[in-house]
Amino acid sequence: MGQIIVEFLQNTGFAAMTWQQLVMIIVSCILLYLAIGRGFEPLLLVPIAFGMLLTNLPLAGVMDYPDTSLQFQAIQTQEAAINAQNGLFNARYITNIPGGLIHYLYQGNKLGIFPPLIFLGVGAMTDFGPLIANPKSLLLGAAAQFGIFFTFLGAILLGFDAQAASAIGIIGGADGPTAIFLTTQLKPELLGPIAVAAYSYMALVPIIQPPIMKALTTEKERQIVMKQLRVVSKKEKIVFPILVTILVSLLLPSAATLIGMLMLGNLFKESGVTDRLSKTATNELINIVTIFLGVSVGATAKAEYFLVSETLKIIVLGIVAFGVGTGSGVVLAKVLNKFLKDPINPLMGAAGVSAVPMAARVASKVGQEANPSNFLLMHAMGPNVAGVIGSAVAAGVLLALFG
Amino acid sequence: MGQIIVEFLQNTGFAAMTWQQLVMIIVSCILLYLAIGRGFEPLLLVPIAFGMLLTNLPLAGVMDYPDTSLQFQAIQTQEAAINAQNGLFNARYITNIPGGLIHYLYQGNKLGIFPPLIFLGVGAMTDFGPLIANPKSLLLGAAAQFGIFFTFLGAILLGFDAQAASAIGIIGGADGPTAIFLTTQLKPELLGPIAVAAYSYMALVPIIQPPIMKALTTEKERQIVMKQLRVVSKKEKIVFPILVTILVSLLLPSAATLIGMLMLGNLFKESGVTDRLSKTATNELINIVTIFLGVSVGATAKAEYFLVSETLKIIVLGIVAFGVGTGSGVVLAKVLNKFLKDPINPLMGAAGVSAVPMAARVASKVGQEANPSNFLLMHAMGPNVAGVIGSAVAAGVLLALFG
Amino acid sequence: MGQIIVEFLQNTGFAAMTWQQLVMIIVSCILLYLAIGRGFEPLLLVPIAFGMLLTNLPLAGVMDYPDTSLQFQAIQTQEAAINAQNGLFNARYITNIPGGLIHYLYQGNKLGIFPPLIFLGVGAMTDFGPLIANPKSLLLGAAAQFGIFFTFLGAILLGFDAQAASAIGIIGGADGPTAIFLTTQLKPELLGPIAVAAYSYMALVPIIQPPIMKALTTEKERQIVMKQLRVVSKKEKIVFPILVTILVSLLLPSAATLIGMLMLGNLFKESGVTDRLSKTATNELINIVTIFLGVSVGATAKAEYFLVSETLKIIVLGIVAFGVGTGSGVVLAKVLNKFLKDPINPLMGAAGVSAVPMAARVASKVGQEANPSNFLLMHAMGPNVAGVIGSAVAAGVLLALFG
Amino acid sequence: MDLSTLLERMSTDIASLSWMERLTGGLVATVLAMVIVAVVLILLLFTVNLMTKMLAEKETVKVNEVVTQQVEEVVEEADDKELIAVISSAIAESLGTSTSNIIVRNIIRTNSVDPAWAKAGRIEQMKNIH
Amino acid sequence: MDLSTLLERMSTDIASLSWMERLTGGLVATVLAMVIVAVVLILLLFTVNLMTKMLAEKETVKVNEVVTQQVEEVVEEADDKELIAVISSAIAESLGTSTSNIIVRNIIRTNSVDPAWAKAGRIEQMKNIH
Amino acid sequence: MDLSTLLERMSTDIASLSWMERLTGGLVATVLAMVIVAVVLILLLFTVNLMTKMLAEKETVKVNEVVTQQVEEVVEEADDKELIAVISSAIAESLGTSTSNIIVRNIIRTNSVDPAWAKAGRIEQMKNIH
Ligand code: NA
Ligand code: NA
Ligand code: NA
Repeated sequence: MGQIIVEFLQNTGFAAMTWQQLVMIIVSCILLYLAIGRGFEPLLLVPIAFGMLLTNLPLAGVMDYPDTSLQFQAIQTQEAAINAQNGLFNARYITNIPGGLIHYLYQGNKLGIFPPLIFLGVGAMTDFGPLIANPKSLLLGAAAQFGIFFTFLGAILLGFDAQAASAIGIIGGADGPTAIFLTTQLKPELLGPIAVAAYSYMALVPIIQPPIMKALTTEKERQIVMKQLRVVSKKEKIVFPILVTILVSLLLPSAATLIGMLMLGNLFKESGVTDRLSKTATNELINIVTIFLGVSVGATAKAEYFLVSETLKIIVLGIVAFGVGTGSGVVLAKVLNKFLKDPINPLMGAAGVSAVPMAARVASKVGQEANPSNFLLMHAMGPNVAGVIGSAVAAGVLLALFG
Repeated sequence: MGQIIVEFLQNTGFAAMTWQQLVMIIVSCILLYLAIGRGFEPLLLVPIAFGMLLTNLPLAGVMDYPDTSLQFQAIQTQEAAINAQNGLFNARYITNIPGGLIHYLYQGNKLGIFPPLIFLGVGAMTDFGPLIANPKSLLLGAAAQFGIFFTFLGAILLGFDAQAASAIGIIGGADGPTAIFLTTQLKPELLGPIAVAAYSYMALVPIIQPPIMKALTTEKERQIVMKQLRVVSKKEKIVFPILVTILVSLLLPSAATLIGMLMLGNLFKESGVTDRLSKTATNELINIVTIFLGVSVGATAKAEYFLVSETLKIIVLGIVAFGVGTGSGVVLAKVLNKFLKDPINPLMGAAGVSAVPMAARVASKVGQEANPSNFLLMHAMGPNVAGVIGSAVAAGVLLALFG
Repeated sequence: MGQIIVEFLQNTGFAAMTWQQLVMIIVSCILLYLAIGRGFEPLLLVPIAFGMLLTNLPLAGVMDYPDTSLQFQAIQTQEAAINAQNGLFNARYITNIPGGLIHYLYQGNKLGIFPPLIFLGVGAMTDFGPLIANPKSLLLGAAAQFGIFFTFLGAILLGFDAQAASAIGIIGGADGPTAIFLTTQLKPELLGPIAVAAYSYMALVPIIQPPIMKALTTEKERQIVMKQLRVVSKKEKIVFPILVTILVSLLLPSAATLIGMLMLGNLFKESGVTDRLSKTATNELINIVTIFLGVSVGATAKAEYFLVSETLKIIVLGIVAFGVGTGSGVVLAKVLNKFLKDPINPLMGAAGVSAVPMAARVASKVGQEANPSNFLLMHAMGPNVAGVIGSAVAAGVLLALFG
Repeated sequence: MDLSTLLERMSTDIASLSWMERLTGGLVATVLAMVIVAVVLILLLFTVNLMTKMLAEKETVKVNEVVTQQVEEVVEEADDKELIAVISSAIAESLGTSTSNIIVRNIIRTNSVDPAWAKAGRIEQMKNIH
Repeated sequence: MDLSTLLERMSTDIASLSWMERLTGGLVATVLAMVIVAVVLILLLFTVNLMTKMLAEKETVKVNEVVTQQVEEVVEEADDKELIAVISSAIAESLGTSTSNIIVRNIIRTNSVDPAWAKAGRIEQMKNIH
Repeated sequence: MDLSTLLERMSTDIASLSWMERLTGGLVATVLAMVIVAVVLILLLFTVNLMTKMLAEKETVKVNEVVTQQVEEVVEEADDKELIAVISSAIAESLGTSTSNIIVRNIIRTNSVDPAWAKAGRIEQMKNIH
């Protein structure tokens, strides 16, 4: 009996725990505190942190592979023999012992299914009106992606290969689903740190961006008032998603999935005749996918893969990407102002990193500090949604180059 | 550098596009216009058309197969060796490069999962009361399926094999999910044109049916007034779906899945004690499945498979099926009137093709044109829902004969 | 022609039906009557009974395996040859003929995915406040699991192997998802009778428990009044699920999945910042999973597996498990009263079997019969939710011992 | 070639059939299939008629009772109280009196099954699922 | 080594590259990628401008008509009747009169698209899906 | 045969065990399992007690603040305006005056968390997800 008890104790998580797992459990509790106690992106950080917690509980096996077999059927007909010579066998794939729950949930990320479904929901929540009213916003949305490629270069020089560098750079796109999509396609083993960094920095937009914005602009520039946006017709809003899908996918086929789903969601919303689908895309579907995606993304942050020096580099490079993106947006806005009749408030450039709609709100708030009567939110939404398109395009470019 | 740019340009969709793809993109835009601008079945045509658009964007690869491997484990124990001699190997199926998003969504169609789930939702929305009150409606629901088999014969004579002819004939059932279910089981390569034809003709019911109805009936026949339907008790409505499931599945086992799910949904609704499940079946579940089914059905309409002479034949045969079904329903009603005490308005026969509840509304409207004080909608709903059962039964017969 | 008709008749379900299938169809109709006519756990019994009906319709094939093949790619490069020598082949797994609908739905049970998702929803509906206010409830929640292990012993002595005995014992946990989860992991072939027994006895709680409770307590004991529970702070409710997850998973890693999902759902609810996720977990997600789980659990009850002598033993052992669990909870409460300053009403012990919240209501009602002014519902909820944790822990122990 | 073989070959190897064979096979299949559909639906017609008669004889109020009870359980009083509070205060405001002077005693809600369902909330859910 | 090969090797075999080669390759990739992003978004800018102009020229009321019609179909009268019933009875109670003496003729609901959607119920669903 | 082997054989090869061995193994397993369940839940009991004490000492209003703030953000004014509009016009109708003469100033909604959530709509969603 004593022996059995000893055996049992040896099989508890306490006996099997490494200090790295302990550290990760503490990190996940800190993330839970930030999400719940401080309100940082709770809808994503709670599932992510909980997934991180579960995956680092020793022996719990929530990410375990299943034990599987192949059962070949005996070859008994001439037809079967001919097929066999051509490599075609009648066979059945059998699960002997099921894998961990999160192993299965994770397939939605691994196979690239969840991020586009999130985009479907995001598209159905997004109003591209401010962008259509002021298409110049697209330039700011392009400029803000510079952080991605700057960081790519840095990561290459720090010794990452091109796929890893791409995945690290995309943190600067400030777009969770895009970061996860690209990373699972190019460098799945880095998904944990990249997803955690991406969502953390998105949550920290109100802290990271304002100092950069103020450093690169004068008080006077921040006070620039912009004229009111024109009203965009229903027809324009319906044609826009179709047009963007066709144009961007033809120019950059690797961006078709993300852009296509974003625009399909938007079409559900704007068409006015598919409200049922739009409602489902923005509620149940995105919520279910968010839970599964969040938990399984967090579960990729296993101690043995997460607590390595690369993670630290990724975290540092990530914030560089974020900062450079913010700055390059602001700078381009200032450059554009030398050529434009109606000047752009350069703060709008910072909204181009995406992180919808947080970055737009931050930009508008900083603007109002300089000039309390200046309402810039709608103007900021243009570059903001352009930034979503921009980082999906950037992901497409990286996929095309290194996929 | 110049070389890289040339390479990149060669990899754009513009360079790779065929004229067939261009045609399909234009067709998908026309379908989007019909769905959004004209309101034809938008809940299905918008996803279908968008799927068609995405699948025909060159190099986008939204339907690409994944790149997969098998990893066999080394045989190291005697047990493993014995298993191996019996064809049983420990092995793991690995995805090296994920497939396209819609490849995965499409599995729900290919494996026959989505159409029965749609039927679950349809069942939970359907009131079989008018059918129970007047079971003779079932005869009209049977007659209207004649279009399916007539067209089957035509397709055989035009050179299609029996499976293809079955899938083409089922268009005359005027029931999208049934058409998709049968086609994926018998002739998956024709799914694109058949689904598009089925849903298009369902949308065109108000245009296709009235001339046929009027040609086959006299003004006086259309004026026939029918006596009010009796009230159906709760108990009958609860017993009905169970009874139909058992009887039809025993007579025709291949129809069990479709009929079973339709009736389970109806039982959720009528039982009065599973409102949660009924609500989910008619809302979130059917909406999610509709999005996935629609997009992936559309995505099967790849230019190289769609722009062939068979498609034209299918489209022509499809409308023949539809028209003959309408006509045979009307004719049977007229024949029945020679034997019945209380005559049936022969327009009710046209409602038997299903296309719930559009065909019933059209029949009732044509009746009211002849006699403005004649309210036939409830009477038309009987044959209409009988037509749903009828075409599921017809699909079962075709599956049994040629599956 | 005559021959074809004979062939067709031979292929109807009537011709192929065995008397066992007929019995099962009748059993499923009785279960439908109990669910709909008598209101016993309809949300689960309706899908289960309908699945049982469908699976026993001869030749309907709703649970059929698909016909699948493996297509190996020809080895044409040196790299491929080296890989092949290491057992790694480029291959694609192909479905030639799709399986039955419920075969696919069943994978969610077989792979252990659905029960934890149900737990996610249950967690988001559960208020652990009464348990936190009175943690002694955990002792009652532990005692009530004795029925599980007592029955395990009985099943061993009746000739079942340890895995089967574990799955039979867990019926005494009065917790459907836990019973399904453990059974699919240890003894999938018994899923049908065990799930049916578990849910049936849960529905029969108001009939099974009161006589046992009254036999083991005196009128005076049943009249014991308990002092009001303190108010539990928001913070405690947020920390509780995290704490339980970590502690239980470390002590018993095999319980991590069930406990983790239960507590994640509860955290969604209590955190107050993830209402979207909580709402989805308690509505659409749990409803969809309930439909799929119910239908596919019912479909495992095929006549040939169900109508065997084991089933009768399981049904008898199941009710023993249930009764012993009820009794041991009551007895422990009485024992505890010898040591406690504030006595526990021993009826609270019976609520420890779980079957949330039915058992708690029954306990409180029996208490009120003895003393009409005694409101025990909140006190009973403590052991009741402790019983959920308790049976998940018991399942973890059985998994650890015999998994 | 008998009909059974003909039908078989229509799905496996139609190219080898003559036009006449196809016509025969197609006609046989069409007639056969239509007959089966008709037979199934006619049997269903008889069965529904039978069901109607049998249920009519035994018709009791049992089922209705269960259902009614179900519906009543779902109705949440809290909900009506909310409405009453809102309306009272609105009326009070408009009449210039304090809320506490007005008592709205009895609000009859028509057609309330569906919304009530949606509001039945956590307690009702726990009662049913699990 | 030409640039194309360099980019190729950056993703397959970066360890074999010198620091200088990495810098060159990284710079090329950065510039190339940024140019492509800029070109794509600038083309999009032109296209959106073009779209705006084309639609402005042809702008008709057709689309709006369809949409309006859609919305109107969704509005359920039953709903308003419920509200009217509730309010009437509340008012009646507070004024001490019977409900039948008060007729609330016309309730204007603002902002009603979303709730109306939710209430459109089974009939509307059947109309659209299937 | 030691107990560990016995337990092992109960799951792999129970047919080879004698009735006595099964009884022994079953009893051992039952006792062992019950003890583990008890130990786990007792440790949980201590831990919950500990948690309660620790949180009681440090109890601040921080968490509550966050939560309250959250709830307040969710409340949509538009919503109340709709209700106000409806009610005003109803009252106006019943009193025979025009809507513009009546101002409903302050509707206190009790228990509004859940419905407010449902109505918080697109803006709130975008704020949180993505
Ligand atoms: Na971005
Ligand atoms: Na039909
Ligand atoms: Na329990």
